[in-house]
Amino acid sequence: MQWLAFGLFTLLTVLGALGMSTTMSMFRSGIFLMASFIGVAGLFILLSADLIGLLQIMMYIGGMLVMILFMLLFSMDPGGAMMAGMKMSSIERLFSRGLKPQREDEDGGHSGQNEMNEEGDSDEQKLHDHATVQHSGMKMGGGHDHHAMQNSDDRSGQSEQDQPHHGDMAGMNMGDANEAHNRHDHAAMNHANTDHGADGQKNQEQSGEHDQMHHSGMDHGDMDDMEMGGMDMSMVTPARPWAAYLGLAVSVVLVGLLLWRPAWPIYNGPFSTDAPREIGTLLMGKYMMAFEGAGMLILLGIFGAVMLQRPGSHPSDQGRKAYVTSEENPVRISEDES
Amino acid sequence: MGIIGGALFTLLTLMVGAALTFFLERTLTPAVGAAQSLKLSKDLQLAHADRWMYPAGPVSALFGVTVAAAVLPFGPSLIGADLGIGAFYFIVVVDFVVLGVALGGWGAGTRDAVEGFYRITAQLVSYVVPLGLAYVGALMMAASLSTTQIVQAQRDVWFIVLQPLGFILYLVTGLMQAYRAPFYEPFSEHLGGGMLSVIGDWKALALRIAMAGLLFVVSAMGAVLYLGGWLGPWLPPPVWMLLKTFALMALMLWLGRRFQPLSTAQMLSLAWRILIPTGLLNVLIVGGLILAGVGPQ
Amino acid sequence: MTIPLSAYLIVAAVLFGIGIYTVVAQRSAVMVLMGVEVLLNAIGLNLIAFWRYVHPQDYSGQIFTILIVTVGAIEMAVGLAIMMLLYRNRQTQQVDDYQELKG
Amino acid sequence: MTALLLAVPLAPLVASLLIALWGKHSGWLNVLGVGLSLLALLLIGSASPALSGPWFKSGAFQLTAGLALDGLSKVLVYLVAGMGLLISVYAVGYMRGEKSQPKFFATFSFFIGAMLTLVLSDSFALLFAAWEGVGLASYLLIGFHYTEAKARQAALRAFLMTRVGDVGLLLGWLLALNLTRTSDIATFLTQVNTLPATLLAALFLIGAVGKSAQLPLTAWLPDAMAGPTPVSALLHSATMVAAGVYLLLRLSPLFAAAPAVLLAVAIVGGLTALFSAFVATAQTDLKRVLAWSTVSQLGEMFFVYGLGGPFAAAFHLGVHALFKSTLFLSAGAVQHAADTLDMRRLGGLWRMMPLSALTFALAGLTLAGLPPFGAFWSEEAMLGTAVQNGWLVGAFMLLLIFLAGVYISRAGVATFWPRGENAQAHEVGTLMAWPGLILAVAALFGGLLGEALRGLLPFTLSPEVTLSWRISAISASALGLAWGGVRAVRLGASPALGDWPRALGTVLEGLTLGTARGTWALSLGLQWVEGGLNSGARFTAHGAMGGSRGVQRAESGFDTSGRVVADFALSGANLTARAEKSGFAEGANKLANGLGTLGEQLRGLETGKIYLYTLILFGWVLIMALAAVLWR
Repeated sequence: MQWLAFGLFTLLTVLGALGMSTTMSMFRSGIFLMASFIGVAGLFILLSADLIGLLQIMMYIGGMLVMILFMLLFSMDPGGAMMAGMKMSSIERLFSRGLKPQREDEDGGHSGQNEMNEEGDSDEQKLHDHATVQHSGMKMGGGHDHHAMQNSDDRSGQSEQDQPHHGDMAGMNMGDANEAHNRHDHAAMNHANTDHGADGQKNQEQSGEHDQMHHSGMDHGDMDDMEMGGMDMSMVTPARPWAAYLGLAVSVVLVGLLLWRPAWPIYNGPFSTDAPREIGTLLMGKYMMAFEGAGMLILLGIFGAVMLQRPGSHPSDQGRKAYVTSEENPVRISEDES
Repeated sequence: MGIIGGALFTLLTLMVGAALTFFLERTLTPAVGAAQSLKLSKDLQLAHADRWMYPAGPVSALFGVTVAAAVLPFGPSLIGADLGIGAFYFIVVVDFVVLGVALGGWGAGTRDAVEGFYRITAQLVSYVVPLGLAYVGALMMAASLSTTQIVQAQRDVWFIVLQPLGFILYLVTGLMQAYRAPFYEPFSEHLGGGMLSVIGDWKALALRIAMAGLLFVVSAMGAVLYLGGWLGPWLPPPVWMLLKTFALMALMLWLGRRFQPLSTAQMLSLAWRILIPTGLLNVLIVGGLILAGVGPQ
Repeated sequence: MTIPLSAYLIVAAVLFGIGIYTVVAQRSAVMVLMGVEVLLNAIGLNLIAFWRYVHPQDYSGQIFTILIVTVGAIEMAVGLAIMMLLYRNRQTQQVDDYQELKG
Repeated sequence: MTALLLAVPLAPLVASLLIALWGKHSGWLNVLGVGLSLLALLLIGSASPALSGPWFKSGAFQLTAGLALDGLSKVLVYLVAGMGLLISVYAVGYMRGEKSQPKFFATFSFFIGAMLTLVLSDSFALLFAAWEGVGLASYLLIGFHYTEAKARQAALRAFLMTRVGDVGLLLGWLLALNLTRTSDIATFLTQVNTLPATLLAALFLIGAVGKSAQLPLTAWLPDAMAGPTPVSALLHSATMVAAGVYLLLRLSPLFAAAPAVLLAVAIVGGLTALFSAFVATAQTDLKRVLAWSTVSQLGEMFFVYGLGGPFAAAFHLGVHALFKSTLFLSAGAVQHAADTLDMRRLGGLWRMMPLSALTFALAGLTLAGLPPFGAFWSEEAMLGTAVQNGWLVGAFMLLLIFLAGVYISRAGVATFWPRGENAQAHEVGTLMAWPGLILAVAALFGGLLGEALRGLLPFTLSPEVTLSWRISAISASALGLAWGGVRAVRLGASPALGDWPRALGTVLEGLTLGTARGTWALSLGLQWVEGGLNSGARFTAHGAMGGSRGVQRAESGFDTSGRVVADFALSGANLTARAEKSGFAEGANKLANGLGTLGEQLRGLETGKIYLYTLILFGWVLIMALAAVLWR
């Protein structure tokens, strides 16, 4: 029984970590990391340190979700849809399964819309969904147009070169539209959007997105350039084989040391299982200083992060306005299409 | 009862509770937030769905609710698993629901669903701390983390009498945690219902059971923390527990409908500007009460 | 106690290796942060295992794990904030695009 | 009793806190604080209380902190408190009309409080804390006019150079702590014989050298003149520079156990005394003369201490504190009155400010060591110690006394003796005049201090000197006085200082009119410009030459050794000046260049790729782990 649980949790942990480090989709890597942590927490609970295990789960589910959020803001294709087309090693392919390469994705999307049309005719209950997906598709088209227009605005010289590529860059532009939208929306949350709501009435979403495109237009442009200039889109550094050898060597060395070293004295006596009481007394007594220090560190961390992120800390964003406008309810997405 | 019995009992309570919750909610509130239509739609083939994450969402949500229901005591011994750290465990595993909705939202890949993913994460950030503070008051008085002992500690007086502030705090944060009005931003109609709009057959079923069960377990935990759980005259304990749970649920829903829905940013500012200071104040008051000898000894 | 201590330690060692691989091989700064988290978790697993098997009556091991988790959370928060700033100024998050250290 | 003892250092500190918080009547608050601590001392009287407690303990180390009032500390505490009181009164008058007074006085009384703590502390930990506090306060005070680059520079230099010494002190007491698991000085001194005394003594010597500006680290003290005069008075008399000598005296058993270090102390002190005395004879700024003379006197103390006469050193420390602060006070009065300290432009001030002139004369005679005055006795004690070590050393001592006479009389005469043109000035207020006079009278009877010290200090008295040595000492000082005076008269009356500065002054008057200042600022600006031009011109053209020419003129009256003295003076002046100027810049440049080339060679390694860094890091960790394991 115990061995079964141990095997399960170990599998979860190791596979999660492997997947985290090898998958092409950053979102997935975040989720895999969370899975790995939950596995570690299971091991903790198996070691009758259940409080720590639950603590770990709590901290890392919340933390991981926020981390993924940031990650999606940063990376150019969080879903890994663009990577999925590339050649990968077998393990990467394993953990990236289910991410379809870009081109299939396109017609896949169309087919999806088509059959949804049929379904929509058949079932009126579907209309809402159909409308949603439909307009999300259109949305991406819109994003695409924005992007193209953006390019032609920003670097008119570049845009002609871009046009042919937009065919297969479309997916990425969808990614962009989506991402830009998300970015805008998250920005609305952490009050750091670039003049979002400069015209803060009903098509504020639209304008927000447009500004978003405008704001990030340059780096999307750079992205196109770099990609055209043959930038390696890979997520790994050139030092990757070395890294693999190093990691392997470290684990082997550690295990070797473990086997080479004489066993530790195992204590089999009884011990109190009232973890909260024990930990509380220790934290309030013996480790008071460390406890206070950790608390102070957390406080400093919070304040530091807030200070770094406070609106207007970046020269080119009118974060203040975004902060004010984001207090209002966003308008329906379906309205900003008109 | 052994592990099997506990599991069965937990599933039973969850199903019953979820069903009752569902109908109560439909009677109390119009179709907003998580209370969607009864008809389950066929599964759509989504263009940008992530083949692994999308199904993982509802499963994780259901899992979270189920394991959370395991520590709800319906009687002195009528409990799925009487953990020593039950309340903390409850806080933790309810997060799996958030995780599930987030996974489903991202996995669905449509814009509304991804919206929902972002908002639900931000809502998690906003409610986690005040929720913990709302628990702390009761835990301090009960001097234990085990749900049964928390209930036992309210044998002579309920904690709602001793710490009304904490109870109000729990009402608000419980609504936030359960994604009911006025805190249903991730599923609100201007997101087209978030992922609820696209999710299909069995996933939709699992998700709705999870959402209904979420409200159920949250209000049950509220009853345990502040309304003295199963304690009560004449009636058998489980009945008391259910009564209290649904009374609390009705109160929460009824109150929630009285307010204008909040956006995530508003939730964040509400939580960090008002709820957290309130919670700290409540913790101070409870500490004072304990020092004064009021409450269970 | 049927499971030997070394089993947990081996798991921790493997986790540590994967963490090192991630820290070195990933281009995106967020992934590097994740690798650091994995490293921290390997250490925490070691601590808890030793606590359980060698000194279960003294809960200091758990205290240290709590501290490690705390520090991990702080590191995540501050690291993300710094990266957000870098990204806003630089429009990139690939660590090998930050080349100020180049002599 | 212990409460009183506690009140001694706490009163000024509390006063500084109050000043910092409240900010009004800062000067008088400061006086009140210092006066309270002095009052507490008087109440304690002849008793010698001590209180001590564990500060904190880590592992086997026990850091105690406590105050103890034994003989030595009693002497210094009386000096610091009394002189601090008088100088505080003086400072009230001096700082009148200055801005940001609260800052000044808060720092000032913090300075005094820190010094009192330093003197009273019985544990290395507290002593070091107070030591650093004194350094910090001196940094703040020297840089009080922080708008002037000169002051900033001087403050920074003082801070850094004293840090160099502090490292020595820190290493010393940490080593002591490590060896004798306690930080209590008394217990440490009891088990000196079991310790590596030479190493410890050398480390402590570095600290003392840094603090009291001995030879390698001399340069900061004359620059410290940039601070306001009360600061210089306090800094040079009893507080800052005395700390080094106090450390030596406090640790005398340790040094007695390390004869080699004692010899080093003697050599350092002797060289410092000689060179700085020569430099003092060549300086033209009054306060700089006094500063260099301070360095010289401290050098004498070190010298005597190294020769094995701690009693003489302590004695001279006390007397020197008295007369040197007196001299500084009157110099400050001069600056206040005549707005300049350039001796070539001062003169005849005794008509306008008789009190200050009298003060200066008394203190100067004391410094020269004429028989009735205080320093005579202390210098006799020092001479006795010196003679004990051979007649050559005695002759060296005589030379030092002679030089002291030379520079002090030169300075005094050039400042106060009437000559062709006199700087216009006015007598300063009583607040500034009287403290100096009181101190001067105290310095007169400093001889009696010796009697008091005999009872207080645990040191063996220095032997009596024979009549011949005594006579030669008196004659040496008299000779020095006469020499310096005559030379100053001749030099002051030198025609080189025609009336062209005044003509230039009238020209510049028009210019200064253009700069729209108030008329009151006019003369001020004028004199300032004059002084600037003069000092510039004379420094560049005649600075050293003037000295030598004066000596050569004076040579007609005296025998030929004048030329030797002048040459010594010039060479010494140039040498120290060069050391002063070039030393640091040179060092810094060399260091920078070295680092630059090193970086050039190293930059090939820096690819700027973070993942390479991490790779190397973890690889290194792996290798280290393997090595560490396989080693055993």
